[in-house]
Amino acid sequence: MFTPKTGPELWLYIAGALLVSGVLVTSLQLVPGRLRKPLIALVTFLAGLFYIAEFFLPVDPTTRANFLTDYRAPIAQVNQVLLSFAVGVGVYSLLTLHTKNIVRRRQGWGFSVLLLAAMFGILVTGLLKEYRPNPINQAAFSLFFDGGLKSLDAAMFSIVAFYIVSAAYRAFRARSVEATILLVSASLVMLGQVSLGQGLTAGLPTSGFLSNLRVENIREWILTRASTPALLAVELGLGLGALSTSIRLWLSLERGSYFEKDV
Amino acid sequence: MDHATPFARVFLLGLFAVIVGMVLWAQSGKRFFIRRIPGLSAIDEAVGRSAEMGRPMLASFGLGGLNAQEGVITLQALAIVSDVAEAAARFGNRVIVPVRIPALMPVAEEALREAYTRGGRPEAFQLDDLMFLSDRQFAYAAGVSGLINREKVASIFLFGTFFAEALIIAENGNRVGAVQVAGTPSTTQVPFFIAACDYVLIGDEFYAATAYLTRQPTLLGAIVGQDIGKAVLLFFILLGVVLTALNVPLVVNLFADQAVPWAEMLRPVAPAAGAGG
Amino acid sequence: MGKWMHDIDRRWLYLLLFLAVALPMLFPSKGGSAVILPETQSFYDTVERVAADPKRRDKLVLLVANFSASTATENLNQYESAMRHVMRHRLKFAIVSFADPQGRELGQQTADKLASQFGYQYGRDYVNWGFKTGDIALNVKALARDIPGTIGKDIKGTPLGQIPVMQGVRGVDDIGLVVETASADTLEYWLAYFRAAGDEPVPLLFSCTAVMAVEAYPFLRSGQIQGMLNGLKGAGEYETLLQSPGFATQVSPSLSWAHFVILFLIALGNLSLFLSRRRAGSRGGA
Amino acid sequence: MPTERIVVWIAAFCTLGLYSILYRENKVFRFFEHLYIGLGTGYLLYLTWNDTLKPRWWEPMVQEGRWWWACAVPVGLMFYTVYSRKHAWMSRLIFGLFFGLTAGQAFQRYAAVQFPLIRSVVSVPLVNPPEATAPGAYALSPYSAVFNNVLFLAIVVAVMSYFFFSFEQKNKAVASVSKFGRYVLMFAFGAIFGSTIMARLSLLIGRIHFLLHDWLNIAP
Repeated sequence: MFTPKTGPELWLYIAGALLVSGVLVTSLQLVPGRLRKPLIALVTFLAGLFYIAEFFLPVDPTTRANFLTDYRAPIAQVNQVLLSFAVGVGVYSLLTLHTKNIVRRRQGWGFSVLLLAAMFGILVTGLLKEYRPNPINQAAFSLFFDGGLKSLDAAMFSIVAFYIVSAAYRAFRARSVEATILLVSASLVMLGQVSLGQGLTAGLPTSGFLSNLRVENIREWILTRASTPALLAVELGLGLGALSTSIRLWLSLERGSYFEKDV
Repeated sequence: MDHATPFARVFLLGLFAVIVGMVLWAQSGKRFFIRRIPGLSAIDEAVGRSAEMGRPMLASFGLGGLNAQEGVITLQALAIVSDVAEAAARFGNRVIVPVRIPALMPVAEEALREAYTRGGRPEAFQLDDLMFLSDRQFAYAAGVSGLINREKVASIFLFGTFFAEALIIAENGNRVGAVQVAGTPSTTQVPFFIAACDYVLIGDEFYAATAYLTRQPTLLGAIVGQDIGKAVLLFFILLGVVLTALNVPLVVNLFADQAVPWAEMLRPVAPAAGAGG
Repeated sequence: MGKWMHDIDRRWLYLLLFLAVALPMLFPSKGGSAVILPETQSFYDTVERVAADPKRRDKLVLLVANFSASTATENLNQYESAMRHVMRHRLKFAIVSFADPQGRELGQQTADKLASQFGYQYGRDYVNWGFKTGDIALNVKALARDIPGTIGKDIKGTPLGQIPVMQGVRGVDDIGLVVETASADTLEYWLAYFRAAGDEPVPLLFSCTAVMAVEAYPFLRSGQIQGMLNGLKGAGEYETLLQSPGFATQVSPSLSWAHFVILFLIALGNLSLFLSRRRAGSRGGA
Repeated sequence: MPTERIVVWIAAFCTLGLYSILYRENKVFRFFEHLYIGLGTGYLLYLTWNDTLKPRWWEPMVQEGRWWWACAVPVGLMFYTVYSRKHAWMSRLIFGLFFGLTAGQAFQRYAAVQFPLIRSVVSVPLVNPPEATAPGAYALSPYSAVFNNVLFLAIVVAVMSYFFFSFEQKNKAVASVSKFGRYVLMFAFGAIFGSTIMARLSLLIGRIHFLLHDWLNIAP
C-alpha cells in the first residue's frame, strides 16, 4: 500500500489519506478530559524515545547504524514540514493586529497599510519570479528583496556598532572592581586586534620573554588562557542545565504555567 | 559522537538517574535549599516600578526556536516570562510580549493566559499584547525598538536565546530609562546585557531561575541534581588532570568520541599527540 | 568639564564613530602591516596540507555558507578567499547552506566570480547543493550518513546522483575538508554530528564573525577545529597569506581608526569619572 | 535607470531611514520599521512555500506519488486549534511531539558537545607541557607554560564553583574561590566585548562603504 502512486489513482489516495487522517485527528476530541494529559505525555515520551534509543542502542560495527538510524532523515523531514504549517499562526497574528489597526483607524494605521502592502508585494513578486520567470518579475522581486529586505537587514545589523560605542562609553568606567576588570580586558583585546594597535609594540622582539608584552600576544593570552577556561566552565554548567531541562520535558515532569494548566 | 560509547551510556544514564532521582525525592516532600540569585529579586522591583509609573512592560522569551539547540532554552525562558506576567497581572500592569517564532505563538498564548489567571486577573490578558513581530532577527529588533520608544515602557525583561540584536534592544531600553533584567545562556551576549541592563543572570543561573522564582519542588530537585552532576564533573576533571600528569590517559579515553577498548584505556599516548584529535 | 563628559549626548559619539569609519575610506592610506595570528596561519596550512595529502585531495571539500548578506563584510570576504585557495589547488568542492537561504546565492555568486579565472566548471569541478531548511542538527546528522539522500537535488534541480562531481560521494568518509563560514554558532553541529562520525576525523576549518571566534577558541585549543579566520581581521590576514589583497585589506585603516576612537572615548569616560570623584572629594564627600 | 541603480537607491534610503533612530524615534524610522516587518513576513511565507513545503512536501506528494504526505495537513492544522478554547488542548498534542523530539536529542548533544570540552580540560598537562618545547612564536618557557596551565585549571574550577546553587557559600574558602570565579567571568566578558566590537565595526564599515562607494561613488 505504501508505494508511490501516479495519475488519478494518486489523487484518490491523497483524498483518502486526507479523509482518514482528518477523521482521526477530529476524533481526538472524543478523548475524555482526564486522559488528555497522559496522552500528551505519551506522545512526548515516544517522540523523545526515538532519538534516545537511536543514540543508546548498540550499532552494527560495519555500518555504524542500528535499526532506527535510517529513520533519522524521514523524521527530520516530517518535523520540518509540520513546523512549516505553524508559520500561518504568526502571520494570522500579524494580519489581525494590523487589520484591526486599519479598520478602527487607530493612530498610525497608515503604517499598518504599508506593512501589509510590503508583505503581499514581496510574496507575490517572489512567487511570480518562481512560476513566471522573466526579467520583469525578476526585477520586481529584486526591488523588494535586494533593495528592501537585504539592505534593511544589513543596516539594522550594522546599527549595533553605534550602540556598542555608547554602551562601552557608559559601562567601561572604573567604578568597581568588576567594572575595572571588564574595562581592562576589553581594552587590551581591542588594542591587540588592529594593525594600529599592533604597531604600538611592533618594536618588541618576536621571541623571548619580552615578546609576551606585544599587544597581539596579550590579546591571544587573554582569549586562550583566561577567557577560554572561564567560558568552558560556563559551558559545562549550561550543558547540565540543558540536559536536566530536557529530561524533565521528556518525562513530562516539567512544571510552570504551560505545563500545569488543566486541559 | 554519532552513537553512545559504553562509557557514555554509563555516564549519561548516571546523570539521568541522579537528576530524576532528585526530582522524585523533592516531589515526595524533601525540601531543598537554593541560594539567592540577585538578579531575580529585581523582577518584582521592576514590575512594581512599572505599576507606579503607569507605563507598560515588555518581556521577550528570546529568539530561539524549537530545535535541539534552543528549544529547551526557549521553553525555560517562556516559563520565566510567565512568572513576570503573573507578577504583572497582580499589579494590574500591561505586559507586551513580542514573539519571533510563529510556532511558539500558541504555546505563549496558553502560558500567558494561565499566568494572568494565576495572577488573579484572567480578564486583563490582552491578546493584542502578545504579538508575532517578525521571524527575521533584525526586523524583530527594529520592531522591538519601535515598541520600546513608542510605548515608553518602564521595564524590560529579556530571557532566552539572544544574538546580536540583544544590544539594539537593551540600548533602546536604556535610552528610555527602563529598568532592565536579562538572563541568557548565549554567553556572547552577556557582556552587552551587563553594559546596558540593571540586572543580568549569567550562565546557568538562567536554568536556576524558574526554580528560584517558583520554589517548585520538581525544579528545586533538578537544580540539586545538576549540582551533583557538576560535582561529578569536577571529580573527573581533577582525577583526569592528576592522571594526565602521570601520563595515564584514562579519563581522556573514557570521554573519547569513539569507544576505546578497555584493555587500552591506560596505555600512555605518544607525546605531542595532543588532545581530542 | 567632568560633568559635561559624563552627560555627553550619545549622538555625538555616533557622529564621531561615523567619521572615524568614513574619513579613512575617503582618504585612503596604506594600512599598517598585519601580524598574522597563529589561527589564521593554521587555517592556511590546513588547506595546504589537505591539498598535499594524496588520501584527501580527491575527496570533496565542503564550503558551507552559513551566513547572509548582513554579515557579508566579514563572511563573504573570508568565503571568497577560502574558495580561491581551494581553486588554486584544483580541489573539488560543494557549496551548501543550512542557516540562511541567502547563503546559496552568495556562494554561487562567489563561484561565478572566480570560476572563469581558475577554469572551474559547474558539475565537473564543483556543485551547489543549495539551501537546506529545517533543523540544522538533524540535517547535519543525516548528512554524515547519506549525502545524496539528505540533499536530494542541487540548486538547479538535478538529482545529486546525476552530477559528475558527486560520483562516489556517499557520506562523511568522502569529504576531505569542511570549511564552515558562519555568522552564528553553527560550528557545533559539525563538531557534534559530522567531524568524528566517519573512519577518521574530517579536518574542520572555521571562518566566522569576530563574535563567534571567542566561543571557538576552546575548540581550537582542543584540536577539534584546525584553524580559524577571525572576522574581517582574519580575512585580511588570509588575503595577505594568499598574496591577493582585497576588500579586507582595503578597509583595514577604517577598522583601526574606529577602534582608536572607541579606546579614546573609554579613556575620556574614565577621565570624567576621575574628575568628578576628585571634585566630590574636595567637597569632603566620599 | 537600470534596475541595479534603483536597487542601490532604495537600499541607501532604507539604510538612512533605519539609522534615523540613532537621532530619535521618528516617523521616518517608523515607516521603514513597518516596511521591514512587512517584507520580512512576506518573505517568510515565500520561503516556507518555496524552500520547505514545495520541495519537501508538495513535490514528494504530487510528483513522486508519496500520497501519505497528505496526512500532514490535518496534523499541521492542529496548531490552529489554539484559536478555539474547546479544542486548544489539541495544539498541545503536536507541541508534545516537538518537545519530545527536541528533548530526545539532549543525550547525544551532551555527549557530542560536552565530552570534548571535558577532554580538553583533563588533558591540560601540568608536567612537561608541550608549549614549552613547541617551535615558533608562541613557544613559552617551561615556567610560564606550567603557570598558564595551572591558571587554566584554577579558572575552570573557580567558575564552576561559582555556579553551585544548592548550598549557601558561607565557608570563607568557598566564598573567595567563587568570588575569584566571578572576577574571571568579568574578564572573559570584557574579552568578548572587545572582540565583538571588531565584528560590529566590520558591518558598519561594510554599510558605510556601500553608501560612499556604491551609492554616492565618492570613495574608491
